[in-house]
Amino acid sequence: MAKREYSYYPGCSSQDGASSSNLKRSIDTMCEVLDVKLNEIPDWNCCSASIGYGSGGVLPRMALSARNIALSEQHNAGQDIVATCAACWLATKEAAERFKEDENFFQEANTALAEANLKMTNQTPIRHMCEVLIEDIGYEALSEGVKKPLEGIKIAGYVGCQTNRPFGIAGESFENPMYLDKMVDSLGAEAIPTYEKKVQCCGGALAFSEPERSQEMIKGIIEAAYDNGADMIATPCPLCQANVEIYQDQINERFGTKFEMPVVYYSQLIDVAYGRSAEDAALDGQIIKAKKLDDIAAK
Amino acid sequence: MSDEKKFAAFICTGCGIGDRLDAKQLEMTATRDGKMQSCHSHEMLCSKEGVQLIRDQIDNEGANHIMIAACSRRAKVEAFNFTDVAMSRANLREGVIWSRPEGDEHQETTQEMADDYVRMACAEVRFMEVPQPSEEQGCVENILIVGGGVSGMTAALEAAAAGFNCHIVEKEGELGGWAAKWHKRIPYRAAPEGTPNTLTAHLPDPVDNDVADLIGQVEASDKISVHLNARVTRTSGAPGRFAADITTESGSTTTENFGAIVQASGWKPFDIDSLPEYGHQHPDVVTNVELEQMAREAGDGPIKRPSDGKEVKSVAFVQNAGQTSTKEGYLPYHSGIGDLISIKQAMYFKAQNGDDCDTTILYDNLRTPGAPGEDFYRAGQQKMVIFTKASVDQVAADGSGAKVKFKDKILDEDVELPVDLVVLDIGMVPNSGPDPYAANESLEGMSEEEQEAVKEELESETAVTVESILNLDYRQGTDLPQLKWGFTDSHFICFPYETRRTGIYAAGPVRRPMDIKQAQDDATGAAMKAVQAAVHAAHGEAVHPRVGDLSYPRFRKEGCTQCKRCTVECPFGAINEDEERYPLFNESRCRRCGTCMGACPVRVISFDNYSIDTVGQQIKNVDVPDEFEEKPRILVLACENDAYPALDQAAVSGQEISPWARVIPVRCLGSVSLSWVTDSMNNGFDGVIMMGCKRGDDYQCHFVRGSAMAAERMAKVGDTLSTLNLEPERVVVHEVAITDIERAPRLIKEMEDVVERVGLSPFKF
Amino acid sequence: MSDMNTAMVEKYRNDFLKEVEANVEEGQWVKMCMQCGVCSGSCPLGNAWAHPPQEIFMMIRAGKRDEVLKSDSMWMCTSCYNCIVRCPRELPITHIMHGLATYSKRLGLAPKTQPTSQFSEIFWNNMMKRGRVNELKLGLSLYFKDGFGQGIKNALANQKLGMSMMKAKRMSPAEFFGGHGIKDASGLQKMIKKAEEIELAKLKANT
Amino acid sequence: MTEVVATNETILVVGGGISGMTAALEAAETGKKVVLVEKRPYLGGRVSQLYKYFPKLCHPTCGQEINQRRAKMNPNLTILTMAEVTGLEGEPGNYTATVKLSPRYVNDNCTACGDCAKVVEAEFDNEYDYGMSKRKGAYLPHVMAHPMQYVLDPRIIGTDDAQKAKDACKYGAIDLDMQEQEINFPCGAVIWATGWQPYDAAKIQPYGYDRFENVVTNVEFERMADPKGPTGGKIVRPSDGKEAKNVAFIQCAGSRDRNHLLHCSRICCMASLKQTHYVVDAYDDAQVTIYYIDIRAIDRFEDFYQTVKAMENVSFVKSKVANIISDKDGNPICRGVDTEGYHRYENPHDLVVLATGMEPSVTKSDFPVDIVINREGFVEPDPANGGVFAAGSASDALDVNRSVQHATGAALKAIQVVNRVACVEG
Repeated sequence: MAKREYSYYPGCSSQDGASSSNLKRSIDTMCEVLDVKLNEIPDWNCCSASIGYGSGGVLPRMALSARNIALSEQHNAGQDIVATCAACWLATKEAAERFKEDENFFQEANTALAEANLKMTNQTPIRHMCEVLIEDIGYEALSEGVKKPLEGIKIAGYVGCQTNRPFGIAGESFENPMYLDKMVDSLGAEAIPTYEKKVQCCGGALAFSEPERSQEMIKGIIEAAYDNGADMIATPCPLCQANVEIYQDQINERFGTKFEMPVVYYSQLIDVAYGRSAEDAALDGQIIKAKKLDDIAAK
Repeated sequence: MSDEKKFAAFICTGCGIGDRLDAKQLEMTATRDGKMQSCHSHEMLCSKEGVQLIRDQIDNEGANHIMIAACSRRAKVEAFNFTDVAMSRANLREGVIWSRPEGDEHQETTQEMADDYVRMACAEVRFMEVPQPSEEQGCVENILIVGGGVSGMTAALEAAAAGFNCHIVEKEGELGGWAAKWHKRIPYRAAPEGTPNTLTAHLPDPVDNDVADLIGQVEASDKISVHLNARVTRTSGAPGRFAADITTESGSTTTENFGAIVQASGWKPFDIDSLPEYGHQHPDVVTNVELEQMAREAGDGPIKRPSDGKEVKSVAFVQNAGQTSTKEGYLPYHSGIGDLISIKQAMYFKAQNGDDCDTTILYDNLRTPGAPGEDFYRAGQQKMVIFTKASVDQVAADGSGAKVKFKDKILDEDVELPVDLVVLDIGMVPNSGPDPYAANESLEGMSEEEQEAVKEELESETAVTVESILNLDYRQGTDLPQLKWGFTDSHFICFPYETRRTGIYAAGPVRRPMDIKQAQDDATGAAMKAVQAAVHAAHGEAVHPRVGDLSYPRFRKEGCTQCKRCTVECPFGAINEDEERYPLFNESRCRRCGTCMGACPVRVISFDNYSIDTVGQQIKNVDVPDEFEEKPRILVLACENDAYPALDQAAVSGQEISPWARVIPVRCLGSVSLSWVTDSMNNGFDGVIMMGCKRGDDYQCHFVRGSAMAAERMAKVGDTLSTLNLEPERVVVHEVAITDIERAPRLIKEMEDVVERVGLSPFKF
Repeated sequence: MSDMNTAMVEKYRNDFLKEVEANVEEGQWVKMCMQCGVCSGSCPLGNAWAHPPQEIFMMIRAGKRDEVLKSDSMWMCTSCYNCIVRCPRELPITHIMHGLATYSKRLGLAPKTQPTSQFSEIFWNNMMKRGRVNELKLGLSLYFKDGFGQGIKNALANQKLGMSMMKAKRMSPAEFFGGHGIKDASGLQKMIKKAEEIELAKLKANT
Repeated sequence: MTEVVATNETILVVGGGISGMTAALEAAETGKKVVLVEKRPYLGGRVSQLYKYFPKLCHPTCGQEINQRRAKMNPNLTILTMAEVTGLEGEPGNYTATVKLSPRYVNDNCTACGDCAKVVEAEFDNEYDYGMSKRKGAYLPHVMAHPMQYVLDPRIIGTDDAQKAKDACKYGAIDLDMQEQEINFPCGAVIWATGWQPYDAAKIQPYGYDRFENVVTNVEFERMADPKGPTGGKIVRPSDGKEAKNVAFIQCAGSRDRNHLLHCSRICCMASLKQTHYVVDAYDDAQVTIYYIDIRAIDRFEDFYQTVKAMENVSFVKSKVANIISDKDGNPICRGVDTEGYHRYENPHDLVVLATGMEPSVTKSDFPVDIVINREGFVEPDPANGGVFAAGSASDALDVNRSVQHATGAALKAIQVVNRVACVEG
């Protein structure tokens, strides 16, 4: 199989010492085992996520994405941009779409880009890593490479918002996407296709500014996972992962619950199923240990 | 064909009939009791060979009256389609073997049932004649169209395109009606294929008024004659031979003959002045009808405020003004198109007064249906027409301009909105003539004195306010009967052109409120029906629902007592009175329901293929066992349109029907003669069930009043029974729907229980 | 831009609607709302909204300029995009909410102490410095947004969380001193400045 | 082989639902030769699956009985069932139609005695009940079907069941060698009455029709109310058979929605008001909630709306339901905002009925002839359509009354064309 190459946009939270550095580590491992080469966009910048609007107008925000697109065109020409963070993917894709819809806007963005000596043509597809897995590799191929089926693990697939809306994965429903469940199945674990909170919002950036309200939503997400007998939650989104995992202590305090639900990335599942170590899978980055995954990795 | 009746019977032994029944005995019954001159059995009578067997008897042996004992008369109609003979059918399959359980213990009663049905069918056919068309028929390929608006003109053009001549009678001095006065019309088409759903996609705009074009086409047609400033002052005759007097303003009258009539008399705007809360007395509060005129007069320039001529910069549209309310003085219905009109008119302001003219539509439920409707809503929004869900309390003067007081239902607050102009969305009132039955309907449940008073009041009011449109010289009134609120609409959902005056079809907003597109569709349909009525009349055939029936009421004058019940009760106003005050039947107005026959106390009215005897003799030919056999007999007179099919379907779906029942289909319960009930009682029947269609406001009777008439007549049957010393519960009338597949057999079972309780009839001999 | 604040708005006139069309991201869509309420019902934080999106659209049409722009409702948007995908009229509601927030902030009408509004500003400033977000500083700025005392309290409340994040190497004290950033931060800043100029010029032209 | 006798004065009617039947009968009763082509094995179309009509609450079968009687008696009318028009060429007054006939495996000898169904074992989803019940592999589509003939499901052909059915028939009515055939015949004008189909409710993902058993469509609910239907006329929940007393209707389920159908389907408001009667008539303690954007009771129907509105146990909520979730007992919970004054709700119901809209049953690519349609796929009245005239809901989302009205007019349009042919040919 020829090595697949992509122009990689990891995003701020994936950097060393940042909240989803474990995502990046597990993605790196995953790409190794799947024979995918990621070429990081040199000098990529923040996309301003979906919170920059308070100070940034629409053009400044879109210009941020324009810069990344331009850099990718310049350095990784011909390669699809692939993001692992839902917000990064969404912001970049949304910008690209708007530039396409509105020629004027596109010109304005290029005018701003010129200040940084850049220029974009905006022809690059903006993709999510999950799209690469589903569309370029496929569930079957994914399943074929499994060395250690994740038997005996029941996993609630938590897709969240921005990986799912407004663009989502082609062919999937906004309300009940199945791809995460299919991935889980491909890896030999047990999916919970009826997990009713799979697209429930975790509060996103408002986890910081509206902690009480957000944590109430997060509580529902975890509760439903328990109700469905899940051993752990898996997600494609770094903000979802962080929000659902790291506030469990505070939620337990606030609501008197006794949550201790591991929340992992799909990439970590793949790493372990493909026979890689807990460290390669960045399971050491868990605040709540995913014991069943650790056990399989240790086997 | 010789006048001599030659009878042949045919018995099918297929579908298990031969297995379940003694066919030999049935043959004997047909020849011995049924007096058939020949009888043939066949194992599959509906097969080619079976049909040929019948055909041969007709063609070679001269059989002209045939009795077929096989399946229900509703089955294998195409196979047993012998239009040149009189035919009866005994229902041995659905009526007997499929509605009775198998088993030796049932064998005797099942065979008795079958024998009875054979006897009954034989008796029926013995008293039938082969229907011959009336000599009344005429063929006038000429359609009278009353009203020269869009509906009338469309009907004329469409009928003319099919080769018919038309006369349009218009009371005004020009064609076009209201629609000719409109500035523009609502688009009748949705966005074309391929239109994207984007914010700026081009969606249909109001369409230029094309009524002038329609008028041009009418004037150019050599098949259409137009009578302006004219009215129809008298209409007589019947489909195929209507004669109408067309009188112009100057007083000259011409008389023309017509095959059929389309009434497209249109509508008038609701008089909103009667409701002061809408402030119409103020110059800057106008109706949507008035606004059309204003917009038109403005050309493409800005629309001005009437009070001071200032260019209008803000408009509020008050939807449903005086409509959709049961409050006194309001219209209880909706114009259906008022919201589309307001969107269109708001667009006038955007186009003529500029984008800075603010237009607010205060609606309750926005009614923009279908694909064109919803696209037009979007088109209005694209142009920044503002839609506010509101209930409007009051429109008041506000210096120059006006103020609308309303509650914003979304924001849940009371608002006073000052605007330059208020446009009232007012309702449409049909231009109908006086309703022939207005008096009757309001009389129900009143004493005779009260009735007289109301009648007088109504008559005086009618004489003053409502002018006749058609001036029919019918015994039952001058105009088309109305459904409700003055609309001459059909009551039937499946049959929108079903009319109570044969050969006269209403079209356009006189039927129900509608826009130009729907009116044009409707007028085309009405023209279709008019053309068809003329064709049917030419052949002497009945129209819907007994299409093609050649029989018509025959009347034995010498027995008539001039009681007038037939002329009063005919649901279709088909019967006039002649100079000697005898009933005068107009065959092509008749729908062949037989209500006149049921009404006639002296039994002088009959049809060739349906008469007092064709049913009465069936009743008399049922073999009623003596009381010691303890086998009751229950007569079921079932409407052939609903109750009879319900019983058939009950059999098909495996329901049991009482072995004591003998079912006779009737054209309509209205045709049931009281004599059949008394005959059956005298013959020893233990109970009689009449199954007709639903009556009342939501009547389902295909002949409108037939079922109701029967119920009224039978309400008095208790007295008759009492004189015979019989319990009144032995005779019941039920409303049975075609879906009452379980209920219909149950009703018969209930009568069985009644008989069980009150005992067998003492009249068994 | 205080001149914009004094714009006279008549009730149920289109002035404010037109202002929104001109100045708010995707504002041209507001007129297309048919008040079905599916956006309001779909919002995960719906119960925190004094005025849900569909009501805000109606308020804009009714000319309720102050009530809309001073509202903290649109700051409750979690950017979950439920409303966008469900809206039967294709209104990009999330963006309109963001746009209204941006606009109200620009006019200085946004509620001063609204936490998301504050967070958003902190985030933007944090990001603008070096072109990438410094999570540690972002967190700290957030804790200390209401002053030093409250900051210490907040930090203590989240101490346990911070410790476990550091333990998992998902938070690094090193970030406090410099941390991640892009090479061409100044290019990025110039670019953003230009973009802001373009946008503000349009805003001015509209008033 | 089926043979059709036709000339270029013949009118071809495509679709045997209420519109097609009406157009065919009106033309035939005016003396024109008509060929009526219907895809299903019986006439009546969608209307035959309705329990009651609004606003009279009368039964569609009643009018169907009359129409079928008209059809049976009319010698001008040729009916082809299980037939589809696959080609149409020519010009007004001179078309050639190609019709594909699917094998019924049952010939006209069939007496509808039902012996074949008794012996066949295979069962399939009953399409007449939208799959809510089962039928045999040899079946009578429904008790009022016309033609009143059984059908063999093609899936049993070649199995023992087929032979058993054949052996059971005493009348030689089963012909297992029947093949699909294609026939051509001339016609002068065409009435396109292909009607509508319910929008696929599974596509409306927030309502979970594909996930929750107690979320049904209005057409399914119609079958449930029918005593001949899958529940014997009882309004019960599909999940557990429990009486469904607290019923919600969700309007515009798929209509007026850019994710689904852009158009308003016109009939759904009235249909739900009608179905509210079913619930209220069934249970004294019924509770009905109608979630709506605009109640579109058009013109004379207003009083039907007012009657339902006045019912104490019926509430109207101006709201498009945001989504449905299900609780542990299978109760669907409607979530959303009542926009009149802003009230959030989370209402549990026994059963939710989706008032799914109408979409044209023939898509652009399936028209055998180039025809002008709008972006919603409905046929527009356009001179470019030549001698092809739409009738009924092929032209817009129409109720029965307006469909019939429209079809009656379409009959005249077709007659005009063939009359012109007759004039020319003398």
